[in-house]
Amino acid sequence: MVARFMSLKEAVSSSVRHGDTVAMEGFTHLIPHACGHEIIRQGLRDLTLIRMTPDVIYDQLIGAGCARKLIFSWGGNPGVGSLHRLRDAVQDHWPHKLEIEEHSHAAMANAYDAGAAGLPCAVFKGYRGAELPRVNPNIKFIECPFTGERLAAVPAIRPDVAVVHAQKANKKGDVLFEGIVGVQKEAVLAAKKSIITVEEIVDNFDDVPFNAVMLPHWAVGAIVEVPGGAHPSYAQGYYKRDNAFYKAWDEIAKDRDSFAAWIDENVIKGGPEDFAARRNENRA
Amino acid sequence: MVARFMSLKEAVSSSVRHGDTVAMEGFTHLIPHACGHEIIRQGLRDLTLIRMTPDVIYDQLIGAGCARKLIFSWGGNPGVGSLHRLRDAVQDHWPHKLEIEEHSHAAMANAYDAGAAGLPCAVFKGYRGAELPRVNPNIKFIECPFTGERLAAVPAIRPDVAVVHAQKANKKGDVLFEGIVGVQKEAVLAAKKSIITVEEIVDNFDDVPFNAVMLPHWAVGAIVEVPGGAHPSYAQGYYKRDNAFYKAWDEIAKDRDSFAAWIDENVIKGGPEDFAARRNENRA
Amino acid sequence: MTDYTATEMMTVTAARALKNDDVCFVGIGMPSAACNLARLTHAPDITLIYESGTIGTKPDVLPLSIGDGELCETAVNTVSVPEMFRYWLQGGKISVGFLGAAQLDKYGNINTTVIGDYFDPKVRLPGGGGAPEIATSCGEIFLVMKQSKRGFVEKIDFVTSLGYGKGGDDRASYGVTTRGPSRLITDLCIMEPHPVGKHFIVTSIHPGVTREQIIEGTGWEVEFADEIAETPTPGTNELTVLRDLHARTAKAHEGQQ
Amino acid sequence: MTDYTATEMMTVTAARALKNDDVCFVGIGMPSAACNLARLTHAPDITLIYESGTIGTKPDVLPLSIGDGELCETAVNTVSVPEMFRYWLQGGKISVGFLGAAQLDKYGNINTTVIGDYFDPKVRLPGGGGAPEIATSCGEIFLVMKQSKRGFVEKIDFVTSLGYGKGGDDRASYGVTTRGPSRLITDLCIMEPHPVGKHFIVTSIHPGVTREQIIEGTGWEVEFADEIAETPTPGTNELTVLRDLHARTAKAHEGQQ
Repeated sequence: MVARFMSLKEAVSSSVRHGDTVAMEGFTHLIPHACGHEIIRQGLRDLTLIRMTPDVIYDQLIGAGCARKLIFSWGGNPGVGSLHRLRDAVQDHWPHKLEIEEHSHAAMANAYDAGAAGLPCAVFKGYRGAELPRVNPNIKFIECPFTGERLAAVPAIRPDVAVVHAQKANKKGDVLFEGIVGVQKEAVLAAKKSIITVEEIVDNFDDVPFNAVMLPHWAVGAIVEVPGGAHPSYAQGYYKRDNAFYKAWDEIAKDRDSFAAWIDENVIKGGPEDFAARRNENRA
Repeated sequence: MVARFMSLKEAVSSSVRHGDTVAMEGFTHLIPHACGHEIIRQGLRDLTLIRMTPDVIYDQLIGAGCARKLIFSWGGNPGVGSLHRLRDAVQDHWPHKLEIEEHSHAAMANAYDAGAAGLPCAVFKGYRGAELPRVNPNIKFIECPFTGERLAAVPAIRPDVAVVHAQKANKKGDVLFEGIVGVQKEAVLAAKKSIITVEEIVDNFDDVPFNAVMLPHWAVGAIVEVPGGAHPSYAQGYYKRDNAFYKAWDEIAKDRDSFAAWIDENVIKGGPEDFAARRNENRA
Repeated sequence: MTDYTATEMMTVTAARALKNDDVCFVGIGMPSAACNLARLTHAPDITLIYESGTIGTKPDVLPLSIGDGELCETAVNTVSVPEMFRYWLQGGKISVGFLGAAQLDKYGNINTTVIGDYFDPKVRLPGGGGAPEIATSCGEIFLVMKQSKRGFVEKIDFVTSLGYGKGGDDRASYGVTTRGPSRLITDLCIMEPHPVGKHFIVTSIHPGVTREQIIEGTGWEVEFADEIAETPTPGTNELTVLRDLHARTAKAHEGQQ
Repeated sequence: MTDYTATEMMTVTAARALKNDDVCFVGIGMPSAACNLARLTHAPDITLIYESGTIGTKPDVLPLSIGDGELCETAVNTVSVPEMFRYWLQGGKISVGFLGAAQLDKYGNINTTVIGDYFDPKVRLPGGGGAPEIATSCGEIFLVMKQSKRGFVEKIDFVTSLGYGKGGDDRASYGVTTRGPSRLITDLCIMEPHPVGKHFIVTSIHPGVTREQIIEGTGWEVEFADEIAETPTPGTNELTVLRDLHARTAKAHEGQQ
């Protein structure tokens, strides 16, 4: 991989294929919503979607019929309630059946870490006394060869494509994350390809601290400048989380028709350039 | 553990016991030399010393007779040559026999990471085709339960005491590392007790970046202000590596008598306050 | 002061259980309110950690999500999510974890995954998130939950996170060495695990609450301790601080759009 | 230009093997000189990584240690040592690793651990450091070493780091999928692995060097390729840049104390 600057349309069409395994990350902060919309617009199908907290972004992709399978650890609208499209897919197979593979946060975080580290699996102290191992064959246990302690193991996450949003790229294509950095760096390092949307592209990173959370240009893929591209999530230093939208989503997504109308109006008829206005409405 | 400010003498006498396992870390940068001298002055014996790169600091401790065992991955004077005291101890048992447990850097880095993460062992892609597993029983192999891939395992490092040097503490006892941060944070998190020497104690960390490399006050032990305490190593932003001293050490340590004379003059008759002058001589 | 709601009583009681030197893993909702109330009253130095990676955060309003920007802006330090789960939670650095549940049994095992069968659920809940490892890695666990027969059940449909398992020493049989759910704070009472059997027994009843109400709100056979305290009522200052916090929060979250 | 030393010839030849888009794991000494020479001549965008955690560093003088301050000051980013070995090296992000040795065999297996028996060594060397995993995790390995019968031996005393093992497909039998030592650059010649047997064969001889000198400096039976090139001599610019670099370095390191 090496950084290439392009449009969001080109980034998605050149990086994502039907049936791909796609990890769109961002832990509450920096969720790549604009790219999620582009994936819906391009009509991608049969995706295996990976994400610790599916959240509104995957509620939209699942409701729009892009997903065949979901790998996740917490599927709610944070602080608001359920993800109605996810629930409808799981409980009533609408718009079609959705396969799920469920983990804990610790398992997913370790699996991204293992993916970035080139390991086939992550080993951690997890799932002790918990029931998920009964229903998820991708949770196994091994023994520490020194102490005999029983440790959980899950497969490393190695997505075909990682999609993340960051504050800045410089003109070389180095990427900077600040604030709540989640598992974004790990997701990109673990993936075969990556799409990184950023708030802005700057000349250089001369004023960035030594130990900043960064990805060098030769470790990333497509870079797209999409101001506001994380809305209704936020970008520290640029705009605040649109908590009102998260609350409003509850009503929009509750009903299949109102959801479909919202997608048509805001996604199908929209484009990445719409996000800049949303940024301005939520200025930090 | 919770931060307590004290003198170096008190920090060592209250934290380190004969026979303890002690990890003094700092990867070329921020090596806690002042505390090493204090351990020699207090005549501690039978220590198991852990360090990726034993370096001049452990050459001094080994030559002074403090160590029973050394766990390490590269034992040289970087860019200069051998560690003569280490070599004399291994080859000719002077001042007494030194047991060694030898790893690779990757193994040690993973073992610190595992110690910080509360795991009994580290699992990594290591030692493939290498001979150390034949001579070190603390290197074993396990199989990935998903792919069958053979992976190396080493015990996590969980020292009794971690000793590190950092740029700053604030008055609450939060500690800041900047620049080449090595495995210092991991060593402290993995240890039961810790001693942290710092260049200076400041009022607060208001201007520190969100994602700085830090330890909060409730995760550290003794904090001691020792300006210059990393000399002849360096502290980014304070003083440069004294490369000339590293070269001079080769001559000093080559001979048992000249080594003993140096220790007597500079360590036994010295104190932590001597390091401030060394800082001034090597200003950045 | 008698002018308080059952939720306020529960929140204040939970806050009082926290100490000034605790390092607390905070979830969204009631735990967040309780932890921040403790910080703004008797425990100013308490360390609050949210799983988004924010360590030692001091938000002025309650976050809607576990990753609101203010958590990072007011934190001592923000680390990656793998580091949070590996070095801080699994590494044993957290003294108290707060958990709630959709279903809870008398041994403090909790379900936040599904109602009904896992593969054919009646209700699909959000899932475990951080809870399975919070439940086993924190020094102790405080459970906070409003009582109802639907929530306090004899047998939970799915064990998302371990409490005392089947009771007695069962928790340790999973290799878990932490203490487990040391108290359950509800809108009606405080329950604590039986020293041997580890099933919850009522040890303190909130003022004005009857034993019948507690029995009515519990799906298992309630056991009362020999000596039962009356839970102290919320203080004026605690209620003022809590209500101010909620008012600031409501204003901040509705102020947008 | 004929006015150059054998070490300069070796350094320049090693530098030329590097490409502008390489991501290179750099060791101290000759590798550091070669990598920085490449960066200052034909490969300005090369990414140099030192195991101290500095990524994309551009030092003005050669560091004495792998963690000199200037490496961090001029780097794109500096990460922790566990991250360096886990995400970057083991994660397969490095295209070229440079290694030297105390002893080397014809399959590129190297010894930097002991001369003599491990438990009763004649000479205790520094040990493996990063080498055992550099040797297996980098896309390919360049070996750089001055020739001598003592260093180029039929059988090394200790296999610190894997080359081609026993030759042929043996490297892959350890589960290693990277290419291995793709060239060996000495002060006399360039050797490359035989396509099938994987033992080193001489493919290019430095100007003025005889086959006898190579045989004399090699402890195994030397095999020469059917067609042997003459290694191009260092260019004027390369020598000027290299000598300036060494002069700046000497001045910087002696300037202290």
